[in-house]
Amino acid sequence: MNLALSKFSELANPTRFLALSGRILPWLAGLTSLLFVVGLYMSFTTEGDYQQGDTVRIMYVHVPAAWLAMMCYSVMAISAIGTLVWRHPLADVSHKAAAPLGAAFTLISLITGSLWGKPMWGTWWVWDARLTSVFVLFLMYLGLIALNRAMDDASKAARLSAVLILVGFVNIPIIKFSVEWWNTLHQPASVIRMDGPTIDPEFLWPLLVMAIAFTFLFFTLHLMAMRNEIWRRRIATQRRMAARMAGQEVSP
Amino acid sequence: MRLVAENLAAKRGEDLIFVNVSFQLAAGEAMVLTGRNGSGKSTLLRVVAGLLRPERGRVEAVFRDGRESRPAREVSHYLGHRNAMKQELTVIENLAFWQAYLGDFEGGEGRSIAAAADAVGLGGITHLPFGYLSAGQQRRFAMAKLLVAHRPVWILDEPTAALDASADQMFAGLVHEHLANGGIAIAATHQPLGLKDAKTLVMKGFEYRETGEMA
Amino acid sequence: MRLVAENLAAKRGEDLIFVNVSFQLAAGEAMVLTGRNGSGKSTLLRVVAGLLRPERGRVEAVFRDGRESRPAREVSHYLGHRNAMKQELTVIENLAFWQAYLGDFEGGEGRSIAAAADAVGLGGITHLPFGYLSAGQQRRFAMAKLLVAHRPVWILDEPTAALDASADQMFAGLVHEHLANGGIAIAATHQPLGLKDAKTLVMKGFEYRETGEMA
Amino acid sequence: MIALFLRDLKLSVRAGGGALIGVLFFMTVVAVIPFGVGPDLNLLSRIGPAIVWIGALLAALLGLDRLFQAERDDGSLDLILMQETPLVLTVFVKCLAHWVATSLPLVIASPLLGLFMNMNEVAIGAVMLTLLVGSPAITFIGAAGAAVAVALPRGGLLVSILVLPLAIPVLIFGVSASYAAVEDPAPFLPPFLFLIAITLFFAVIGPLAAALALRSSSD
Amino acid sequence: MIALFLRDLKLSVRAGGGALIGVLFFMTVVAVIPFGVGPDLNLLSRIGPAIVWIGALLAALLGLDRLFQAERDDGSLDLILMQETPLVLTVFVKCLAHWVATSLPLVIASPLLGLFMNMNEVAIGAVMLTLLVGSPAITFIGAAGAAVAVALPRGGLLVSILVLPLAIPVLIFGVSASYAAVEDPAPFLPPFLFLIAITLFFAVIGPLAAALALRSSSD
Amino acid sequence: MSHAFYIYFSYGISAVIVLALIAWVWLDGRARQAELKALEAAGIRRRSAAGVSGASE
Ligand code: HEM
Ligand SMILES: Nc1ncnc2c1ncn2[C@@H]1O[C@H](COP(=O)(O)OP(=O)(O)OP(=O)(O)O)[C@@H](O)[C@H]1O
Ligand SMILES: Nc1ncnc2c1ncn2[C@@H]1O[C@H](COP(=O)(O)OP(=O)(O)OP(=O)(O)O)[C@@H](O)[C@H]1O
Ligand SMILES: [Mg+2]
Ligand SMILES: [Mg+2]
Repeated sequence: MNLALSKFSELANPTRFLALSGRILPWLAGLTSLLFVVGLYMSFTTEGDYQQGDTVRIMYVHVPAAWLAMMCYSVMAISAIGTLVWRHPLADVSHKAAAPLGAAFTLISLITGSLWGKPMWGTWWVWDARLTSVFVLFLMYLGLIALNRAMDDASKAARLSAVLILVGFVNIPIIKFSVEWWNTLHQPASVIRMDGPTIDPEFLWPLLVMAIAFTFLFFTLHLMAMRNEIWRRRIATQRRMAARMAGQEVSP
Repeated sequence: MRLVAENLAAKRGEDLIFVNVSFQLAAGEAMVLTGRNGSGKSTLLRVVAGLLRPERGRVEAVFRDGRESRPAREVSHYLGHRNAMKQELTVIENLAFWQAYLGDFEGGEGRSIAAAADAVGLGGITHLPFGYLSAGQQRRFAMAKLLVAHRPVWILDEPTAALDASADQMFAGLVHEHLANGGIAIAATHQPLGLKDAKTLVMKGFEYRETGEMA
Repeated sequence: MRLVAENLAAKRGEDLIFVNVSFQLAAGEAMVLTGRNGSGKSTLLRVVAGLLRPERGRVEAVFRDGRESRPAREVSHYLGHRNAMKQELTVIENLAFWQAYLGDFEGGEGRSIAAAADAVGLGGITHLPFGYLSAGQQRRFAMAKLLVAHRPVWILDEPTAALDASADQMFAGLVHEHLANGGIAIAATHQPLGLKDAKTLVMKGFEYRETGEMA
Repeated sequence: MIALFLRDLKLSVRAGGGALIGVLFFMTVVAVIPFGVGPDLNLLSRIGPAIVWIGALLAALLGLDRLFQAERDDGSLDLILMQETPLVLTVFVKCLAHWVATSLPLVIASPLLGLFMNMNEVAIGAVMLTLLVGSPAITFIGAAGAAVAVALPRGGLLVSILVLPLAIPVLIFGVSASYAAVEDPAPFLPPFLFLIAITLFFAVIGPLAAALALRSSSD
Repeated sequence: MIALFLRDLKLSVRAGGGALIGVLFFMTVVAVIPFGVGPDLNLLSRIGPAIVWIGALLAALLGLDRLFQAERDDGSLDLILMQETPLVLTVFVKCLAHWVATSLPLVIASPLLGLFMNMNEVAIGAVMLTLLVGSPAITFIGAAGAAVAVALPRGGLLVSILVLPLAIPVLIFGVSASYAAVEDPAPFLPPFLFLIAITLFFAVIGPLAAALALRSSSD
Repeated sequence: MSHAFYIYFSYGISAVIVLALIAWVWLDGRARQAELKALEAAGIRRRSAAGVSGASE
């Protein structure tokens, strides 16, 4: 068979994954902390925007969190493909572990968004397309968590949520392009766009550092959560096994 | 205690299924119902269990030589085709619920859940959700339900369907024990149950005579 | 046509139930699965029927000396614990639906509904809603379903549970006829089915060894 | 009885119900509304109480029809019918468990939803109070419908015809009491007391009717 | 396939009462909203299309969760999964039957509700047309949710949670097309065509996802 | 700083959520490892069962 593929699947075997991730994690965690220190320092020392006042500093949390909320879903969608196509147990674990993280980032972006909205638009919440589609994303994360909770056969739960994740992926482009499709209160994209960023570099740098910091935070937590999930499954298997063996001793 | 059925007749839909069925069972006696498919065994059992109102006749549990009587359903366990257990709950949760909900009938005491599970030979897997069990395992735990709450009368509809040979024996043992303690058992079955000294009632089915005005 | 199973292994939940099960059945052959409760009979049948994906191994119907093969599920009838009939519809409606929906597999033809009902000995009551039938009658009509659409392989999970003695014979007759016409049958059972010359596979249950990485 | 209550609660939590899901359901419904009527905050706050009430009705309807059917399908109903404990009591407890598992979370979450719908504090309080008082009535009526559904294998149609018309008065008094709390001329108490009366009435009638239907259904 | 279609239709007419409960619920929603907005006929007719659409969306949820669960409970699903006919096709046909039994009556009843909401003829026609075109999308996407619910013993609310967010685009375009038909500046065709596109898209995606979910949940 | 409240509040709440997330993942991991240790101590090990199912024991 394809050499690269078999190499990959060897690396992706859970035991090796545990070993490898165990070695990487401390470095990842350290790097994340460092990035956050730098990012936070930068976001509190840059000059304010005349138009928006100091509230622009909210952007350095709000925008990375919003990006991460969407990226997390994309990671889950890729894992979902892994579950359905290759039936790889690590993929199952990956999207199950990512759902709570995604929900948390979405929550941050929702809350900071409304905290920004109050001074800027004069209201905490409007039902505009961007805001609502993010809210829907939040609900989808919670729905997936609930689905995973409601089933105790882990691999079946993984396959079913994979299907849902893929179907729900339509929401991501809606979030991304909602500001362009419907003209709304919300800011249109100024960083990630076809013709290059239009944002003032004064804001761009802290934003980018914070975005990278958030991304590393996500991957660190994701790795940790995946490890937890693998352990959880092992424990369940061993418990069942023990019980079965006890059951066999009793019944002839 | 005696179980007395007099002149029972029952309808299903608009058709009479049987008429004039009478029997008496004293403490420690068992009765086996046989007959071909559709002859009315399950119908009779449901009448005895009070789940189907008889067209005529009555069925009662008589205490203290007839000085007190109660509807048979209140003194009975009924094990039908369906196991009355929730797939989503574990075996322990299921049994604990029935134990608490049914309560013991006076004059006896149910076993603990662990003891009942041991008695049906599946002590080790009570923590599994009921839906995860094989057909035979499910049936065995449905029998364990008879043990966790005390009822003097057991009404059993094809209890050993889906059971393997060792479980058949286990079941016969349980019923004998129940009878030895002064219980009563009625079972409908197509297979020999291994019950010694049981009365037999052969259901013939009713010959679809015209009886009522419309029927 | 042959039915070939090679090195099958299957999981339920996260536990391996059996490994390395292989068998071959040629046209006209039958196999009986036995084993104690929970040993994996139903699981094996569901794997063969394509309802459960095997962990390892494959099961196929091979035609023309191996020059063509198809998934076993497409050439099979499966009669599980549940009858796959709607309570609200009459027997005729149920059978007519399955006849039309299943269609005949090439090389054979199903019987008419009336003929199938006669074959299971219940010609007269096909106009009743399915929910009005006794357990044994329901099971018989579930068997009639095997007759109304042609499939070379019959996969039967405890087919005779709830059947009376005459129906047992009727059933054995149906299977023999099916085999005589070049069919194949696999049945899991705790009761003798009255099939002569059937192979036997005794399920032992697997000793719960760890094998995969995560299991 | 407590065992029954706990079991039913456990079942609905475990099998895809649960407080979280009720609240989530509600939030989803509420999130859908602005897409329909548009993001007009004034309008939203006006139809807010109605939406919250409709959501509660829907949530009750979604799970209710299986209340007894699930018991029948696995044979538990037979055992329940055989017991000495009055059937009415059993039905009542099942209703309570169902209400706690599906409607109570909605009541508790309703302030949050009120905020989403841009309702003011008084309106939010009124909706929460009317929901608390009125939603049991829906459960009790629904139980009667669910019992009839068990009785008649082809009773589906009948149930809906029975239940919804009976639920409409509850809905109407609930909603109008909520509005009365906000709008000045209309007094709050009369419709609210009426709502209480309806609930008490149905708390008696519903389980009684359900028990009757269940008894006559068994065969 | 035609056999399947007819059987499902027969079943829902005979046992479900799908059509009627949907229409009744629909009418209930429409009856309650005026309490919220008050007797302002102008406002009513303005939010009419939105309310009718929301009502239809919610009503469609009512029977949806049992679409495949009923088949699983009696073992039919096993046989359906075994056949050579593509599972997607089977799911598609079941969706169609469900749509005819539950959503089509809503479409047919919508003019009546439009009258209740004081909508003019053009608006009523537009709502009916958009419902006719858009409601299948809800059924298709709901089928995916229902297929996921097969693994859950009591899907009810969870299914709605999973389905509703996905149904939002349908609602948005359905409502905006209806408004476009009445209000002058906005053109009717673009959102309407978009609605058709969404329906076609979900007609493919929904059954595909449902088939995938059914295959992966069988055991 | 104008609108200091909104800024500090949003930073604060984000910090709370992130820290809660970290704590949850961390504690979950600790608990799982403790459980694994307990199982190991009870003599149930991943690959050892193969031996148990043999003739001895
Ligand atoms: C709860 C309310 C809010 C939510 C859910 C929200 C959501 C989002 C999302 C998902 C993004 C990423 C979009 C993309 O990458 O294209 C984003 C970006 C952004 N948001 Fe918000 N937002 C909210 C409120 C606000 C407010 C009140 C403001 C400022 C007035 C604001 C300003 C921005 C800016 C400047 C960006 C970056 C756009 C870019 O450069 O690409 N947001 N928001
Ligand atoms: N859905 C399920 N999830 C997890 N485990 C299951 C599931 N169904 C069955 N099992 C387990 O798989 C094992 C084999 O079950 P199976 O139904 O194949 O047994 P069987 O041989 O058919 O038994 P019986 O004679 O009782 O029908 C049992 O130990 C059972 O506990
Ligand atoms: N709900 C029902 N409505 C109408 N008729 C019914 C109903 N249930 C059963 N019958 C009819 O009553 C007769 C007796 O059924 P019953 O279930 O008592 O038979 P049985 O002896 O238990 O048969 P089996 O051995 O098949 O279980 C049958 O002819 C059946 O068709
Ligand atoms: Mg019977
Ligand atoms: Mg079996």
